Formats: sequence, C-alpha cells, structure tokens
Amino acid sequence: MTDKIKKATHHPNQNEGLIFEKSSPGKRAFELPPLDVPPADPSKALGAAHRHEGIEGFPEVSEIEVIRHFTRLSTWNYAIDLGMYPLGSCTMKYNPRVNEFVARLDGIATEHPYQPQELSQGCFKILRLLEQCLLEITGMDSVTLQPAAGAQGELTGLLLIRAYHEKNGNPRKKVLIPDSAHGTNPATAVIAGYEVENIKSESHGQINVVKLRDLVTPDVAALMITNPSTLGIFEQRIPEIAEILHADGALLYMDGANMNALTGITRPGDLGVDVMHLNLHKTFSTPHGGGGPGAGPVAMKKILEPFRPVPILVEKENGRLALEQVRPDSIGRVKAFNGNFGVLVRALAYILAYGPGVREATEDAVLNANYIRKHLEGAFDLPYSLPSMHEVVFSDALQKKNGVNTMDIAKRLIDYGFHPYTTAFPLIVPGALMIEPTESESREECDLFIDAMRSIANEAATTPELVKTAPHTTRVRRLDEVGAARKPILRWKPQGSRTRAVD
Amino acid sequence: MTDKIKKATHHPNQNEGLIFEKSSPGKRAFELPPLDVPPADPSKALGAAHRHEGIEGFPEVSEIEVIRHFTRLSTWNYAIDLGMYPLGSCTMKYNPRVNEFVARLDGIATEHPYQPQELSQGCFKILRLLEQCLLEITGMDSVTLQPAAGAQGELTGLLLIRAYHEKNGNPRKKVLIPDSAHGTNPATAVIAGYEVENIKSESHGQINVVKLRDLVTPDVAALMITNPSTLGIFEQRIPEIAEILHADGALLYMDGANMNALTGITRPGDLGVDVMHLNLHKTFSTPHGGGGPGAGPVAMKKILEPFRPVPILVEKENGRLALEQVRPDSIGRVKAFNGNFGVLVRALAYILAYGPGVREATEDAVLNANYIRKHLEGAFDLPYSLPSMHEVVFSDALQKKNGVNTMDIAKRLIDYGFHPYTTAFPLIVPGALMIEPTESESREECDLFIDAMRSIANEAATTPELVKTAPHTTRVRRLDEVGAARKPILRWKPQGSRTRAVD
Amino acid sequence: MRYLPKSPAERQDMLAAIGAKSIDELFSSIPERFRLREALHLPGPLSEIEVIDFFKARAAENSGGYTSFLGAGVYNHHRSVVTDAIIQRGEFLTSYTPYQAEIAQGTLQAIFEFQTLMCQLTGQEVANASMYDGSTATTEAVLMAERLTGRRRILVARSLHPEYRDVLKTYAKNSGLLVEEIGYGPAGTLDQKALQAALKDDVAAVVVQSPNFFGVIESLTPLADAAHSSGALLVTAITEGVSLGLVRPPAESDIVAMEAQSFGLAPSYGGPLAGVIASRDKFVRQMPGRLTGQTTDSEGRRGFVLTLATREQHIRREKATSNICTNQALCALAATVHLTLLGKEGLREMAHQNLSKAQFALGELEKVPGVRRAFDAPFFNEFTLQLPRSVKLVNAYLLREKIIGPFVLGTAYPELTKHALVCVTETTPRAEIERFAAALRKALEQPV
Amino acid sequence: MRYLPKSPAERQDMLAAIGAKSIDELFSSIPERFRLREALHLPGPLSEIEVIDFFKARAAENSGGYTSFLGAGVYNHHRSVVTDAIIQRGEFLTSYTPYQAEIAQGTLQAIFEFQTLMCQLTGQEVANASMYDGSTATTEAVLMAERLTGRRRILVARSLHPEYRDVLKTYAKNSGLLVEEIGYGPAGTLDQKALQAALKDDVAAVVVQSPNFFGVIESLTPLADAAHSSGALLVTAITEGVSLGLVRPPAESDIVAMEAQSFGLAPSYGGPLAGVIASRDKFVRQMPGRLTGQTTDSEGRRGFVLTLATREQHIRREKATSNICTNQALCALAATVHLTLLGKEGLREMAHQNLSKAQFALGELEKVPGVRRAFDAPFFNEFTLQLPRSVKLVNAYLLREKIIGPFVLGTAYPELTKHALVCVTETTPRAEIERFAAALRKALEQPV
Ligand SMILES: Cc1ncc(COP(=O)(O)O)c(C=O)c1O
Ligand SMILES: Cc1ncc(COP(=O)(O)O)c(C=O)c1O
Repeated sequence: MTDKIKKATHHPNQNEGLIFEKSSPGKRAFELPPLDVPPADPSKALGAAHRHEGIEGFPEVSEIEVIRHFTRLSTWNYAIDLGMYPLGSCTMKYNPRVNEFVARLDGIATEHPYQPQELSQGCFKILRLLEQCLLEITGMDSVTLQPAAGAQGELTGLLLIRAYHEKNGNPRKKVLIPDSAHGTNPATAVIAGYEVENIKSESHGQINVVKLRDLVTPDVAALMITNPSTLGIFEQRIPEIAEILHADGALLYMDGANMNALTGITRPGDLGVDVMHLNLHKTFSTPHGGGGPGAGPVAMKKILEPFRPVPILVEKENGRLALEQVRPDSIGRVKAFNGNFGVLVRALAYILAYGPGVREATEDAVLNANYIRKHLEGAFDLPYSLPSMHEVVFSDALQKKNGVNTMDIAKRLIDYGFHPYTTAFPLIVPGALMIEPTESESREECDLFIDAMRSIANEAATTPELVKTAPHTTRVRRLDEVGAARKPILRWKPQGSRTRAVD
Repeated sequence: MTDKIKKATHHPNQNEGLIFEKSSPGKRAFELPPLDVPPADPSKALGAAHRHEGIEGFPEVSEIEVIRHFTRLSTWNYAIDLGMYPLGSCTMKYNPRVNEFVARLDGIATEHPYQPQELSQGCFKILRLLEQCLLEITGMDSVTLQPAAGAQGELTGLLLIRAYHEKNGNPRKKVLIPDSAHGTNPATAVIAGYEVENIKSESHGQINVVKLRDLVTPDVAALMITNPSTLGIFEQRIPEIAEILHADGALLYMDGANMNALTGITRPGDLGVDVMHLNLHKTFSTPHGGGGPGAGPVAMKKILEPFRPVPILVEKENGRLALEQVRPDSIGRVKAFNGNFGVLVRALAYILAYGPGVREATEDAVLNANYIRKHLEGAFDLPYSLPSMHEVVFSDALQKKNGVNTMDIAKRLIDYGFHPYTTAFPLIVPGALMIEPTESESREECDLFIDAMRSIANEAATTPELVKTAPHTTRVRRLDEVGAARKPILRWKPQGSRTRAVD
Repeated sequence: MRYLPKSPAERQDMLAAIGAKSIDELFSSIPERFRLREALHLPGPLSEIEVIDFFKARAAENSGGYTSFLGAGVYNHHRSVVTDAIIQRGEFLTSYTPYQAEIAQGTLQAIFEFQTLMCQLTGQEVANASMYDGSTATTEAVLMAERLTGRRRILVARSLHPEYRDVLKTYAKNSGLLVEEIGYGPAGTLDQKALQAALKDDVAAVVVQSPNFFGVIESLTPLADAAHSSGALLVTAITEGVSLGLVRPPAESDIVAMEAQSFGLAPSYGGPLAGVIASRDKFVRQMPGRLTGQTTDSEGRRGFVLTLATREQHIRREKATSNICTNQALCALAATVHLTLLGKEGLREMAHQNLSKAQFALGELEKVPGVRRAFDAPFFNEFTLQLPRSVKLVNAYLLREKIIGPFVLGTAYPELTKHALVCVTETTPRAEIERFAAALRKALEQPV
Repeated sequence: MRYLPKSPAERQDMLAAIGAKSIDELFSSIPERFRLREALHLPGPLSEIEVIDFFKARAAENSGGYTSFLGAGVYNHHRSVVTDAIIQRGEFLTSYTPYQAEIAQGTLQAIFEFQTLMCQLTGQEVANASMYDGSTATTEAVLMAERLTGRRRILVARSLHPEYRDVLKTYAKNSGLLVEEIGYGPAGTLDQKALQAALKDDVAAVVVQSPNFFGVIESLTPLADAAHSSGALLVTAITEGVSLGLVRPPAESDIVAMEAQSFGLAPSYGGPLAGVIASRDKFVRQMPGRLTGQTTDSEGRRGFVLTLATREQHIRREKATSNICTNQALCALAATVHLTLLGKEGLREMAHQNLSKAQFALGELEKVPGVRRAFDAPFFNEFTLQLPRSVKLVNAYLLREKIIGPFVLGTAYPELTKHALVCVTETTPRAEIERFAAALRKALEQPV
C-alpha cells in the first residue's frame, strides 16, 4: 500500500463459501422447545397437500457455522459504521444505536396489527407524534405514514393527485418530470396511469420557467420536482413554478429525498408544494440495511386530505386514538397493515433526539458539501456552478482526457478507504460524481476524503492505468457484470456449474 | 496471496488513530437527561476536594466517532466468531449468543449485591442450580462460586488446603508442582504462603509415581496437578497419586483448566482429587472478551467444606435460599460481593442447553484433537506419544533445522487465516506447538487447518525465510517487543513522542 | 447537539475555508422570505435515556400480558437471538444497496443465498431480493402477469387476504386492469365452478392464496390447469411461509408472491415485513425488484453483483418493470439467517408443531357447545370457527380474560359475522389453548 | 446436539481417518473403572427459547419494580446502548488475551486507551489493563507496596469498604502481612491522630478509600504526607469512579486501586466488575496485571503489544508480581467506550448531577424528624444518616412501599446500628427521593 493511502490498510479476512456448500445432513442450529400437545399426523391432517420429503438443498448447519458464515460475510461490506459513505442522493448519515434498541422493545416489536385498538394506544401515540413532527417540518396540512419507501410515497402522492383531478372531473394525462430526476419518478408516474413528459433542465441546472409555462396545459396533472435538485441546487423559482401549475389546475409534487438540505431551514409547504414524500431512511436516519427497509410518508395540502390512503389515524371524542379503515374518497390501501411501523419508530426516535436542533444537522450537512466542493474545485470539473446545498455534483470531464471515467475514480476511492459517491445519475451530467457527505462526517473524515480525491485526480493524470484497474485492495476485483446479465446465475444449485471461490 | 492460502484473503480495513487524537473541545456523544433538582454548587459542597478544571486530555468526541473508532478497532482482531482459534489450554469454543442475551435481562444485570435477600431469590436459584450442576460434573461434595478466574480459584483451593492443615495443627510448607504446569500454579502457591517444589515429568510426559513417593513428606501440603496435563495427556495413575498423597496427609489439587477433556466421561471426584477449580470461561463457554472476565469455581471434598469462603448459599427451613456471610472456619472472603455473577449466569445457560449432552461436546473435542494429530504426525515432531485427549502438543524440532521455530510457524498461520496455537508453554517441550481445536470446529475447518499446517511445514523446508518473516498479510508486521519493554510507553500523552500511525 | 461530530471551532474553520461569513450564507440560494425565522416546534431534544423512557412508556400502553390467537397475515413464531446479533452488525445494518460490488460482497452473497432459499421453499426457479411485503408482492406479481400475457382481466380469490386485495385494487385502478373476485365454496377453498365460468382468453392471472385467508389449503394443481388451459397464469400468494415446511410447494404456480415475515421477523405492528416474488426462469426479465447474480472477477474468482438491472427504474425509468428502489433487504437478511438456523429439519419440525397445535386447538374448541369448524378442507395453523353468536361480542369477553381473541372475519366478509379465524403457532402454550377454550365456553354461557 | 458442528456421518469419517473404531476408544487412556457408565444427572437439554424462559422466570423473582437507595460499592448509573453494541461485536467478545499482537491490535489499542483514561482520571502516571475488582485491586496494591517497601505492616482505614478489608485479610493471612485498622473521626474521615500514632518505619502502606465507605471525602494530602514521612506508601481505593469528574484526583497517592463499575458496567449482582491499579512510572515493574505498550512494527508503524511480561506468572512463575492471568478485559473495554461516550464534559456533568441529587436528598431527608446527618465532611453521592431507630426495622417498612432502603451500616460496624448509608445517583428521579423521604417519615411514625 502506498504512503498516500492514509485511511485504509490491509487485513486478512476470512473466505467463506455459500452456506449450502457447508451443509451436511443431520447438523442443526436453532432447536425448538418440545411439543406439548399430541403430535399430528401430517399425511392425515394435510392429505394430498402434505410434502413428504424435506426441502431439497435446504441448509443443515450448526450455530457456530451460522455465526461465522454471516460474520465473515459482513466483513466484506463497507458501511457507515466504518467510514464515510458519500453516496449522493442517498443521505448515508449516522444511524443511532438507540433507535435500534427502542424498535426492538417488548411492546413495540411484539405488537400485532390486528390487536384491539384499546391495546394499541402506545403504537397510535407514536404514529400521531411522528405525523405531527413531519407536518411541522414540511409545513404541510396532512400526512400519511403508510408508504413503505420513497418510490411508494411517490405513487401514493400521484394517486392523491389523480384522485383530486378525478374528483374535479378529469384525471388528466401527463406528469412533467425534469431530466435530472431520479428513475423512480418516471417509473412511478406510469404506474399511476400517467404519461411522462421529460423537461430539459436549463444550462445552469434549474427549470426553465418560461418554457414550463408552455408545457403546462390542462392535460398536465402535475410536475414532479426534486428540491434541491439531484444536482444539489435549490430550485429558486419554485414558488413561481407552483403558481404556473396552479394557474392551470395542475399540482406540484416534490420528491423530498433531499430534505436533508432543508429541514429546519425552509418548508416545502411554504414554497407552494402540494404534496411530497419523505425518505425516512435518508433524512431521518433509519438504517439502509443493505437496501431497505425504508418508509416514505407523504405530506400534503388540505385539498388532498380527503384522498389519503387507509388506514387513517383519528382522535376519538374520548381522547383515544383509533385507526379508520374506510373513507369514501380514499385512494384505498397502498400496503397491508400499518406502514413500516418499526421504521417509523426509529425516525421518531431520531427527531426526538434532535428536537428543533434538526436545523443544525441540516447546517452541518450543507457545510460539509460546500467544504468538499471548495477543496475539489479545479481538481474536478464542476458542470453547474450555482451554490450547492447538501451535495455537490462534479463531472469526470477533466479525467476523461486520460481515459479515466467516474466509475474508475469511484473504484479507486475504495483503495483509499472510502465508499464511492453516486455515479449512476443525474443523467444530465455525463460522467457524474455526485457527492453527499451528510452532517455525520467529521472535519477529519472530510479532509481525508478531499486528500484522497485530489490524489486520485493526480493519479488520473500521471498513472491513469492505476485508476482504471482499481480497486487493487479488495478481496474481489472488478466483477464481470456483462457476463452476469448475459447468462444469469441467480441461485445456487446442488450440481450447478461453479467457479472457484476466492483464494 | 498465493493459491495455497484458501481461508484468508485481503480486504481494505480502516485505519484509526487513538481516540485522544480525534478529540476536539465541545464535541459530545452521550448526554444526560436534564437535572430535576436544584444544581449544587460544587465548590461549596466539596470545598478543597473540588476539582475545578476538567480532566486534562480526556476525550471529546461525537457518537459516530465512538462507533467508528471501536468498530474499526474491532476489525483488527481475530476471534472465535471469525474462525478457528486453537490456543492450547485456552479452550476457545463457541460462545452462544443466547448466553449474552440472558445475562443482560432486566432482573439479572440490574440486581444490586446488597438488595434484600427476599428480593434475590432468582439470583440465588441460579447460583444454587449452577452449584448442583458443577458438583454433578466434577463428582465433588461442595463448591464455591466466588473466585473470579482460574488463578483465583487456585488460590482459593490452596487456602482451603492450608486451612485444613492448620486445623489439623500444621499448615505444612510445600506444594509440589509438575514442570509442565501453567504459570499460575507456582505463582499462586507463593501467595498462599507455600514454597514451590517443581517435579520433573517422566520422559513419556506423566508423573513418575515412584519418585513422587520420595517427594511426599509431612512438609508437603498438596500436589497441584493438571489433568489431562498441559501435554493433553491423561494422568493415568492419578488414583495412585492420590493415595500416595493421602497416605502422608497431603491433598491432591487438580487444575481443572482441561475439564473439556473429561466432562461427562469421568469425574475428578471419583479419581481421588480433593479440590479443583473450573475455568467457566474455558470449559463452560463464557466468552473470553479479549482477556476476561472469567469465573473459577472451586469444587472440593467434604473435608474441605468447613473452610469455604463466604458468602455461602444455604437453604433455609422455609425453603428459601439465603447467603451467609459468617462461618467460623471459613478462609474468609476472596472477592467482594457474589462472584462474577454475570459469568455464572452464562455458564449455567451453557450447561442447560446441553444437559447430559455435555458428554458429546467432550467427545467431539477429543475427536478433533486426535484428527489433527493424526494428520500432522510426521510433518511435525511429536515429543510425547501417549494418547492425546482434547489437545495435542507438537514441537518445532523438525523445522528448527531450517531455523524456523514455533513462533514463526504461528505467525505464518495467521497468513493462512487462523489464529495461532499456544507457543508459550508447556515449558517441558522446547518449541511447543500446543493445539486445542475444541469441539466447536467443523470438519471443514479442521481440514483447512491441517492443510495450512502441512503447507507451512513444507514452506519451512523449502522457503524458510517466508515463514520467518511472517505474517505478511496483517495491517502491522511483527512488533518490536523488546523495544516496547525497554522504554515502555504505557499511555498516550498530549505531547508524547509519536511514531507514525499505520499507513 | 446530538450526533453531530463537529466542535464549534471546527465549524468556524470550515466556514472560513469556504469563504463564508456565516452558516446562513450557505443557504442564500433559498429566497429570504421562505427561510424560517424561528425554530421548529418539535418536542425534544431528548437524551438517549429519555428516548428510551419515552418508548418504554408507549410500549406499556400496548398489549403486554395478553395471549393472542391472531394470525391473518402476521404470525408469532420463535426467533433466535442469533438473527438479531447478525443483522445488528454495523456492516449489514448501515450499508446501502450493494451498488459497489467489490465492497458489498457480504450483502450480495447473502441476497444470493436468500434468493436460493426462496426458490427451494416455493419450488420455483428464480426469486428476487425482496418486495415491500406480501401485499405489494402480490400486486407486482399480477402486474408481471399482465406484462407476460398482454391481458388485463384478473381473477382474484375472495379468500385472498382482504388487505392484499385492497392493495391490488389501488394499483390496478389506473393500470387498466379489471379485477374480478371469485368466491369460495363450502370447504373454504376457491369455487372452481365460478372460476371456470369466469376464465376466458382475456384473463392474465388467477390469484389465490394458500393456505388461504380462512386457513385452508388450496389444491393448486387443478387451479393451475384451469388457468393454463385458457392461457392465464396462476399467481399464488403465501402469507404463512412456515407452512412450506410441511405443505407441498406451489411449484405448479407461475408466480409466487410470498410474505417472509414468518421467517424470523417480529410482527412489529405490521411492518417492516418482507415480500418476495418467485417465478420461472423464462419469466425473469419481467420480474420486478432487485436480483443478485453470480459472476467472476477479473481474476476468475467467484463473486456476486446486482444484475439484470435493465428491468429497473434507475436504468429504464418509465419503462421499468416496477418503480421499486429501496426494498426490505435487512428483513430478507434476517429471514436468511433465521432459515439457515432452522435448517431443513428445523423448518419441518416448526411446521409440524404448528400443525399439531392447531389440530389440538381445534379439538379443544370444538368441544365447546355451539362451536363448529366452518370449513372442512385441510388447514395448517389457522382455521375458521363458526360461533353461535357475534365474534365481536365474544372477543370483548375474552379480552377481560387477558385473551386477544381470533380475527373477526365479519369485518372483511359481511356474510361471516359469526366466523372467527383462529391462529395457533408453536409459540402458543398448550395451557393457553386450554384457557382459551375454557374462556370461550364461559363467554358463550354469558347472557347476550 | 446443541452447538456441535458435526453431522453423524462426519464423526464416523473422522474416526475412520484416525483409525479408531469408536469414540470410546479415544478415551482408552482413562482407566475403564473410572469412566462414567451413565449419563450425568443434569437438567436439560433446553432449547434457546427454554433457556430464555428459565432466566426470565428467575429474573422475575428478583427486585423488579423497587426503587433502590443502595450504593456501598456498586452504583446505578446511566449506560448507553452504544457500549453494549460495541462490546457485543464478536471481534471483541470472542477473542482471547491479545498474545498474538498482529491480529489483536483492536483489543490492544483499546487497552492502551483504557490505561490512558485511568491515568487521566486518577492523576497517576501508569495504569494496568485491569484486576478482578476493586477489592482484589486494593489487596494487590497492598502487596505491591509490600514489595516496594520491603515492609509488612499495613494500616487500613476502618472506613475502607468492609468487603475490601475482608479480602485483604484473606490474602494477607499467609503473606506475613500485619493488617491493623485505623478508626474514623467525628467527621467520618480517617482518625489522623490514630494514624500518626500507628505510623512507624515498619509500615508498608496506609490504605484509605475516598469517598470512603461512609460517603465522605478524605483529605489525601495530609495522609500522603504522614505516610511518606515514615517511608510508607499511600494506597487509595476508589469505589465510586464518577466522583473523579468533580473531586480532586488522588494524585498524591502512590498507588490507586479503583473499581471501574461506575463506568458503564451493570451492577450484575456484584460481578463482573473491573478493578484497576494506577501508580507512578517508577513503580511499574512491581505492578501486577497486564500492561499494553506502544511500539513499532518492522516497518516503523505504530502498534501495541503486551509488555513488561517479566512481571507476570506465565514468565516468572513463582516469582511473579501476582498470579492474575484472566482479568476483566471486556469490562475494561466497556468502561473505555462508556468514558469516551461521556467525554470530558459528560463525566463532569454526571458527577455534578450526582452531587446535586445527593445534596437534594440530604435536604429532604433531614427534614424528617429525628433524622440527622451523621458525619459532616463533604460527600459526593453517598451520605450517612443517623436515624432514631434501627435501620433494619425502617428498611422493612420501606420495602412494603417498594423502596429498597439504604445500606445498613450496622452489619459491618456494630457501633452504627442506627446509621444508614444513602446513595443517590443521577438515575434517581426527584420524585422517588421525595417518596423515600415521605416513606421514611411514615416509617418513623410507626409504633416500634
Ligand atoms: C431523489 C430520489 N428520489 C426517489 C428515491 C426513491 O426512494 P426509495 O429508494 O425510498 O424508494 C431516491 C432514492 O433512492 C432518490 O434519491
Ligand atoms: C492450565 C491452566 N491453569 C490455570 C490457568 C489460569 O486460569 P485463569 O486465566 O482463569 O486465571 C490457565 C489459563 O489461562 C490454564 O491454561
């Protein structure tokens, strides 16, 4: 390892095959207490439905092998608990341990969604308080906690918009989406039954308000905007945009994935937004867990309230809380049961820990992004120069000259001990480096990151091959993704063709 | 990494300075609930004892930095949860997770040693059941759970012996200890006020019974024997040894560190042993935690019972349990409060999980050791050829010819993905390789270990330098132990001389 | 302030480095008039101890101390502390979707193992990395069937979980799908005659659940045959995965939508759970959700990557198979660990205990005068009872005995107000079953 | 069988490889007649769930639901869930003593940090990696003083924790040490006149505790001066480490023996706790226990190793400074994490809250007729009350009010049967203090 790589070093870690490859008949791990009733005869009880044989290939291993297997696997991951994870748009912030603790309490984790409401007042109070906090933070009038993630929040929001228009006689046809938007926006619009009309961003990265005027017709149901945009830039003319839409009866949807730039500073409700989702697994620190679970509450203005999905939490005359399952104008149910309750618990724990101080988290997030921007300007091309909020997007234009692209730089960052930034979007920046440090990074970690990035910029100029073949320190090197997609192997099979394990 | 190293691979891990080096004034992690009484004036309340200044150099860091600091540090450790840890004499077996869970229950972890006995019946029942289990396993008459570790168990045992002899009019002078014994045996004897007389093992590794007869005089208080010995060999003539001692009024102490070879198969009490300790952190699977805590209960025959340390658990007439703090003949108190209660809880959980099946654990432990012995014989010198029990001791005699010693082989094992075996003793084997796999190793892991050891034997013959300079894959290479002891740096200092951190 | 790793001096230094005079300057692109002038009205800040106290107080307002006979889509099963120890390792808990495969092999290999387990359980050939839950998995399975067949009529069993049906309808409304319900027969299983009558060559999918919402097990083979003979696909929803330890897998189904909650996930008031879609290899390119595939690295070593991403929203945008992005990865990991701990024999044994306890419970409850089993098809760990009076009234009585009574079928099926869906798992002690039977007897002896 | 990773077939294969016909053959070196013919009579085997149920049942037989005013060497302080999350990482939990430094740098660096924290807290120059607990640390400190001075008389304050004194006596008995006790004066502090009288040039150590067992803080400087002037060492025991956040460190002591339980360790019915010995650099070679030192590797990088092992039993055997081997490493790690979480300000604030609550409690309790403060030297979070009647009787009454009353000093000090040692920490809510005062008032109003 070279001297310039300060943050990472080598360590031997344990190889590990697939769990199925460790299986041997008769090994057991978790055992059950003995049966305290007469054993049933399955063939008699189940008849033709009885599965006589055991499940073929199912693992048979011992407890220590399970512990080792997953512990070893875990060591192959990078994680927030290990270091900076500046994935733009993903808001990889610290996930407080106390949140995990409270979500697992008896009386929280143990509750059944159909238990009597009089025995669910604790759950209800949690939901109600979280609703109130989110309304205060967003400046909206009403909220649903049902959606399981951001994308489902988007769908819920668009269904609310659709129901609203339908109630007004016409669901309308189109949803306008800027070309910088996240992929879920257009994908969602289609499920909600809308056509997508992409709108091109201005050269400075914002929406062209003049052109927008032309695009907004009575066919347009809504504009889905991300604010700050995925470029990390605040849409300054958002109140005007809202007016343009409203003038034609269309509504403004805000993708709230970037609320980490706004919380405590400004409120979408005050900016003219009609409906928005929040990603609690971003802004409100519930852990990503390798891809989920999340929660995507949707906050809305009064006009959309009648359409909220069921169940709906209401206060009874006696002061008790209750869930209502039927509402005449509701869009219906978007998910079984009561939202991702365990995730909601964590988000509330996070909000309670900060209180009004959430504003300071926002401030630090924006401070970190601007600090990094300041120190990397020049070393990397900055395609959009408007002020950055919580993230900064560079391009690989300078490095491309030497044949080094954003993915190469990202892979090289791994050697330096960092998780890469986001490379996949925004699509309007070819070769984007989308960097979101979040407020959770110390100055020390930011400085190390800046050092690493500058060093890589230098390598790209002087030893581009080194960067293009990175990472050099990981247990596997770059993987053949094309091969994986061409002839997909999506499960282990007892006699399946096997390549050799890492050695 | 070469092809022959199947079990380990490289992975970048995170560097990390000392926590003091990350400190910055004003950073906070854990905060307290607000004070709900009037704040005291410390200078008034404490007078001259008041410390006006904060503690110099004390860390000031945030919660995420704490999490990352210790998580990063943790990744530099090898552990049972990662792989085989065949430290001879240490019995590094699987530490069940459920034991950690029960030790942390409210009502277990929360109890105060001075709470009323009527509110401690749950604790008492745990202690009583563990006592009963240990008596059944050892075949002894009485037990104390007080000692905090094996060494303190040894001391307790010798103090019992001393008290017994004193009661009989003469504490006697000497304790006989075989040269193969663990270092705590002689160190303990001295604290108990005895002289140590080392006895030389026979060439086949057992005690010379004929010579023993000569050594046992009325000056001898006891013989401390380890069985199986630290060579992993069962002392076959132990009943005879006991008789020889008893004939002269001396007692037989057994170091029970190796009970993992005997549990469920034979009982020291039946073999003539008068008193012994158990290492619950070995045989009974309480985690070593990087060096402790442990527990070293002492089991004894009836003749020693009157001398047990206080407190003593007794059953009252009403069936309730109670702790007695005063006993006329007691050796007194060896430790404050009630033993390492949390460790005792884990050990009981372990015993309950197996029940009489502990025998099978013993069988597998002995099976593993013999399997490894079988496959390494020839590749390594076996100085004592009597049957092995739970561990096997080789020597580096064959490798020494090429200048490779046991420590070199141990360090090279690290490159292969294993924790080394014990190198430090038994002293009677120059260049010992003391290998104890325990029952927790699967056949797969044993096979990989055997492969690695054979491969290293081969390297020692063909490329000895490779072995002598190992490990080659760790974040630090061999450390300068001589320098560390010559000019000890035992704490961080703000302006202390610093060498560069790993890069 | 909580969780922030900067000292005041560091903030000042960083601002100076940027060349900003104050933090406010960094927010200058937000029009002045929209910037909040006062602090948000939020409770807190609370210390860690206060946060814990708050949630403990809420927990105490819930159902502690009651024995429950509820299932209906969320099941109480034994869980090992090992599972929690694994999923709380920061390396799993605090990592993102494994986009950078080289430093996410842990998550990727675990997903690959999850996909394999789900295939083994369901008898299908391919399974995805998870959906939000069983309800959205079922809906997405239907949308998948629509794409595969190009047809739009959907025949859904009324014995499919009522909330799953609701979700399907919400999604279907604007996708141009026509959802029709098919009733159940006297055995509690799908009314096959009604199905035959409704099956035309415009039907994309027949959707059933097994064990169904009444607890009874559907015979899937005739249903598959019927569906296939008119060119439709059979979509099978499974809410109680433990049944697969003893019940024939839905191998003849074309798409399986499963809820994995029973595999080591806490009920957690209904979420987060974990849905899965499993299907046939040939349908994989129409599958929603993430997939992990095996591949090799540049040195020929086995490794894993997210694959077939051209189905997904981040590549295909409006042409994606689904809009799902964040899924239920950690729940899927928990299920993987749990099933690995249970293993082949353990799952079978758990299933057998459920079956035995449910049989025992039925026997005890049938002894209560006036109580009878409503449907006679085989069942697993849930069964429907017909009571001589309203279940709501009975449950109110049971509650006083610290028993949370069975699910009131009348809330979803107006024709079944005297019908109760009883769930008994391996976690229900025999003594509690007996206590329930005794309490039920007393309840029915009360004057109305 | 639980926890064993072998299948029956694997066992057979391995036996065959060894050339043994049966498992029994492997035990042939144990004389036949001593081999157990029947299974041990042990309860179990229990499944994981049953193990948990067993301990939950025992836990329920303990003190849940009571408020306690006990300290006396074991203290209730707030602990962060972060500490537990760290020490439960398998890499820390399941590793051995760091003998192989290259793969134990995590444990070694953490110990080095622990040693540093202990020095900072105590004002000493060097601290070890841990002892069993405060009682054995105190004893080992005395043995260390004996080695350093070559003297054998030990003067021990009667206000040293009674159990610590007991342990010292147990060890001293056969080491030829003469232990004499020095009483306390009316302020509750060491009787300095008695000390002066007893101090001769054969005294190895003067042993005091501060805050002492009555809760009052000793003035260490005059004690150190007195000890030093006759060539003895001052050994200071500290049972309540949190006091060091606000109380002057025992820098003038020669050896400090501290109990670290207050730094994030659960009371756990009295163990495992963690003792520490801290002292002066010049005395390090007579210190007992493990020490971690900083060094460099063959490439010049900083690293840590166990050092000065020539003091220890595994090298020196009968000449070792102590027989300690296994210590309380994981507890020391917990203390390290806990103190790092608290930090400079946090520890100070915690100490201040203890002081404030104890002051408040004293004020409330002194209002109860007949109750008076027994000693008037400054105290931290414990103080001694003199009651108008036996503390045992009062406590019996309090218990009915769900209050675990103060420590009964009479059990260890026959002259103090009406004296109670009250402990109040930051965890004791004001309302509970008030309830205690009210209950005490009522208790004293009861007819005797
Ligand atoms: C800008 C933006 N919008 C929407 C989403 C989708 O949210 P989710 O992954 O929670 O479905 C994401 C995150 O992935 C995002 O970054
Ligand atoms: C044979 C033997 N005896 C005694 C001991 C000392 O036990 P402890 O470390 O628990 O004090 C050990 C272990 O370290 C040992 O291996």
